[in-house]
Amino acid sequence: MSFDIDVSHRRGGVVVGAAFQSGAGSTVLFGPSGVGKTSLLMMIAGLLRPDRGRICVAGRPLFDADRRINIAPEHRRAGVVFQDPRLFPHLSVRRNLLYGADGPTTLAEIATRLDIAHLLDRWPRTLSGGEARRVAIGRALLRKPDFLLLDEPLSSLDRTRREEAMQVIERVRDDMRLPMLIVTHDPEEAERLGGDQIIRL
Amino acid sequence: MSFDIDVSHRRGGVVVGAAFQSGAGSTVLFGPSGVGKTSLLMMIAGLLRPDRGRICVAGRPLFDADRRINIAPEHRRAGVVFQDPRLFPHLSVRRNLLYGADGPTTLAEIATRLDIAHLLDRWPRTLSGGEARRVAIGRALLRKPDFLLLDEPLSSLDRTRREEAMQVIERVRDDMRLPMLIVTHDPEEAERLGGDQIIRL
Amino acid sequence: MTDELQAIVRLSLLIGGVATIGTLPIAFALAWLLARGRFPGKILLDGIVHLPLVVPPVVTGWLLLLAFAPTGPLGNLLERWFGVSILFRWTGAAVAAAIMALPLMVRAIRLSIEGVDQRLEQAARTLGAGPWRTFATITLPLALPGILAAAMLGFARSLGEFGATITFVSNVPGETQTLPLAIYAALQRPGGEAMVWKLAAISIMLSLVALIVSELLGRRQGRRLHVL
Amino acid sequence: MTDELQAIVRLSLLIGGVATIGTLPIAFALAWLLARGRFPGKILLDGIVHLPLVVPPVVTGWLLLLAFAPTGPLGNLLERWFGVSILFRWTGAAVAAAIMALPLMVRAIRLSIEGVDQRLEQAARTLGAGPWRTFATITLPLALPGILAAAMLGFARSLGEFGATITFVSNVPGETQTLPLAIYAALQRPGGEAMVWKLAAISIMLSLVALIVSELLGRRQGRRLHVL
Amino acid sequence: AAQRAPLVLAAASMQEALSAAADEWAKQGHGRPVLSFAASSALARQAAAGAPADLFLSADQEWMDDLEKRGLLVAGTRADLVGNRLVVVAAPGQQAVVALRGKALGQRLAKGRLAMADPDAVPAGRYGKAALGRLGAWDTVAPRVIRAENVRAALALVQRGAAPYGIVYGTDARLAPELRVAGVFPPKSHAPIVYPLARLKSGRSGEAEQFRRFLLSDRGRQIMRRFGFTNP
Ligand SMILES: Nc1ncnc2c1ncn2[C@@H]1O[C@H](COP(=O)(O)OP(=O)(O)OP(=O)(O)O)[C@@H](O)[C@H]1O
Ligand SMILES: Nc1ncnc2c1ncn2[C@@H]1O[C@H](COP(=O)(O)OP(=O)(O)OP(=O)(O)O)[C@@H](O)[C@H]1O
Ligand code: MOO
Ligand SMILES: [Mg+2]
Ligand SMILES: [Mg+2]
Repeated sequence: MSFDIDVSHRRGGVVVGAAFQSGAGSTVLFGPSGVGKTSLLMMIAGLLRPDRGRICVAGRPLFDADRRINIAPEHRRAGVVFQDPRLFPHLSVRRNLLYGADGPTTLAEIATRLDIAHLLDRWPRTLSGGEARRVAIGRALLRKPDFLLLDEPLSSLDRTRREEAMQVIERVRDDMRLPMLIVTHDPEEAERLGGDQIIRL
Repeated sequence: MSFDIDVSHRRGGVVVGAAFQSGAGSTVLFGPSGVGKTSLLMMIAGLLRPDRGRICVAGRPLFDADRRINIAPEHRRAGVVFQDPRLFPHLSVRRNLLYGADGPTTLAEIATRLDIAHLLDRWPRTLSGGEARRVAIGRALLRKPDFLLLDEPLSSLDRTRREEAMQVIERVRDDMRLPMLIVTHDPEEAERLGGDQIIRL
Repeated sequence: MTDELQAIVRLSLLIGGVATIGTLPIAFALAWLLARGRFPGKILLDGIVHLPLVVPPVVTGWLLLLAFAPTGPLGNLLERWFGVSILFRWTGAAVAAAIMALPLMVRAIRLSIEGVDQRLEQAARTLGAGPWRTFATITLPLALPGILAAAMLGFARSLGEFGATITFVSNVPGETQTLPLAIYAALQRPGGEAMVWKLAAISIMLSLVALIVSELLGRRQGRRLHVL
Repeated sequence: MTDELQAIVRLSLLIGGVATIGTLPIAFALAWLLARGRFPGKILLDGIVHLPLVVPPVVTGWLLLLAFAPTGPLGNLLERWFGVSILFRWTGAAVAAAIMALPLMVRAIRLSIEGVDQRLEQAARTLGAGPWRTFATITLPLALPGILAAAMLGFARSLGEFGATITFVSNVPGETQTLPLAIYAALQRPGGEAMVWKLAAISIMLSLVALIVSELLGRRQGRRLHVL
Repeated sequence: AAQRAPLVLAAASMQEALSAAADEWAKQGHGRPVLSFAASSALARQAAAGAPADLFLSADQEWMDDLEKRGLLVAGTRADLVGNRLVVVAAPGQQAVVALRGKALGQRLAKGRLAMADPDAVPAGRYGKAALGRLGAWDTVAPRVIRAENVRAALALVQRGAAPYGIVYGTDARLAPELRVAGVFPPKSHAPIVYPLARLKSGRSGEAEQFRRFLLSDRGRQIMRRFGFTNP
């Protein structure tokens, strides 16, 4: 089982959360704006503490309120693409990409596939919206994560770049057989990346 | 003629810019990531000074390097939705929406149509990605602009919200006959909002 | 608290308050210039603003004395235009406190102006706000935590100012004898320790109150700006 | 410049440098606690840190004297454990300068830590960086402009420190006689003005150099962070 | 109409004595004079800048000379108010009597320090340096000297045990009963220690002259003596 999740968390007046289990490969998270998709991803990444419940990814318990398990975010080995790029403004694109990497082994390959090889020596603030998004995807992949959490990773990308990025993600999913949770509003994207595992919040 | 534009600007190593004229109604700006769509919108809004050329919207010259015309951004009467929401963090959602408005006349209507009426008393940092985007759209519309510049306004919105926002924008376009320049990567959106006026960069 | 003590405290608060409030707009203008301006001689201006920090207070006091003496350039002007002199007056003590507080206030405000995201100012401009309205409704409130910190720093520094004050406007009870000067006087008396402790306790309490107020105001402001 | 002057300048730089560098980590730790910590008594800690700013320098010097005198609690310890005394030594002057500079440095650093976007720190955590690496590679560099400003402020303040130094470690030529103390001595003599001007010019120049260096470093750092 | 009370600029070491005199004066039905105590140098500079003060009471002649040269004194009003003695005080536990002539003091100090006001700037220090020089003690003592900002700071250093011995005025020593006077400098070993008083031209009070005379009167001097000052 990839994701085995049952959590809830009170934010302001509303309670967000979800309970689902999903099989190997990727799972798509679908739901209206404000329903709590980002919150759920943050809980799985370890950045938002659930009020109750448990989180288990690929058989590894990451959080369990009852058993007092709460793995620190840096030990969860998640590859997270945030809804906003969150690039480090004081590091070059290259050093952003390598921040979580063990070595520069696959930098060139991933940079080429995401069409950001020409941007490596630039500063984040000079990137266009789509360029920043691709760097954020690259950074999460280069970390060699155990699983991926992608919050609308392909928004603000044009057709070609979207296709390229989607192929990179698919390769990671298929070659490395990584569990993957993807938030998207695009049915076509959902279909292709999630197959039949679609969770509606 | 809605937009009559011929500008260029050097950014780092590349020169971005465009030259086109478009008729009444809305025009869609289409092009790969990093080609200069956002830069062009910033030039029309008056936030980035072109190195050369001229900008004329609905017959009004906003910038002309040769005639030394350069209207200040606050007098261009543009309604801008930026690629990132850029909400004012120290103002409530309500005061964000009303920041450029003459009076609260249409606040309730637009808030309802954009499904943000329940968020009016919240602070921007508590909004989800799609909620913030809708507030940004509402803020630009409430300014009662002479023309609209929308940088991927519907990304990160789910189907329903996207449909609602699209209808609001269409109404503004049709009822008030506002010139409108929209950046989008979605062909369906392009088709519906831009009709046949599609500029490819 | 005796009447005499009360008078000293009132005077200190008056001088500190006037110095802080009077300096705030000047400090803000300078901070703005230094944060946003691009002009030749900017580093020089920065240097001049910092002088009261490096030059020993007694020297600052002495220079103020030279400037505001009846024959000095500023004293002469004040005398001719308004017929007043600030020598030996509480106004002079406020001037000394203000000058000593200025560099601290400018630094704090400058840091916070530099922290304001200029893309928000751009958004305000497109919403029809001219440079002034943008400044008043976006830049100023976003820089407010720093401005509060600056006011607090300035007030605290004013309450503690000693060297420049005693050199410039002397140690006149009821007019220029602030808490630090009274403490100094007590410290000069062998056996004056009890008085020193009492006065020091009062000035510590005053500044703690100022601190707590600015801290609470700053928190209220900060809560809105920062992601929890 | 005469040998004597050179010695004074060297001593001032030594004391200012040691005070600044020594205080920086302490100031940073305190600023961190105040910016990020949530603990009871936080405002109290804030207040204590600010004390040297409000309490007149002579009183601070006097308190230091009480503490470090051979019979004082700290002086006693130093004497027994290490067999040293910092009274009348340049190390004592550095301690006085450090204490006076501390509140300024804490404020500047605190403002810049509060300005660091914590969402970036979160991103670093998901990329495998533990709290320490996150701190060293994200928080620290992003707060660097403020830290530079703090170091510069602290250094300038140390160069100008007078009241606490002379009260605590007196005016020993070659050991504790820094520029301000030399200036003060010259100011005590009728006709000492020429010497005052010369010494003041030197201290102004020193701090302008420090200022320009920190300004240029800060700019280089700032360029990366801010949208032009 | 109520008379405007005089503003007196006075050397810090006169604090207790002059305050007592002012109280006495006020008891006689006058407005209490306003007294501003600071270092003589600071006060002299303020007077020289034309600050509106009525009387100046300096701790030494030099600053008064300076003002006189500048023509800021009302002619004929300068007079020496009081005199003082210079003594060596010893911290508790130190040998209570020490010879001031020759190397005795230097040897007694050994590794300890001698606290005194700055011998190159502050009056008390200059007197001390001159006296030690005349007595042949300066050369051995000089390396052990701690220069304080003023006499009272030097006194505090001895009181705190930071220095075993200190050179202060006789009046200061009286205010610190826990310290012993270990030696008194012979008056001939230094220039006479006198506190000159004069009226300033910038003064605005009508009572300044009267108060000046009161201070110089027998009654005034009697009060000064109570605090250990001598006749000039
Ligand atoms: N300061 C700069 N230095 C160098 N290059 C820059 C700078 N600012 C922008 N650019 C480049 O200018 C180009 C145009 O950027 P712009 O943001 O207009 O692209 P865009 O068409 O909006 O792209 P997207 O669809 O990804 O948002 C990009 O290639 C970007 O990298
Ligand atoms: N501090 C807060 N106070 C009140 N409500 C909050 C707070 N933080 C988040 N929320 C609310 O929690 C809900 C879930 O937010 P979340 O960001 O998870 O939504 P989402 O599903 O990712 O939406 P989107 O598709 O728009 O990004 C939203 O309704 C949001 O307004
Ligand atoms: O002016 Mo004083 O009283 O010698 O220190
Ligand atoms: Mg979201
Ligand atoms: Mg763009």
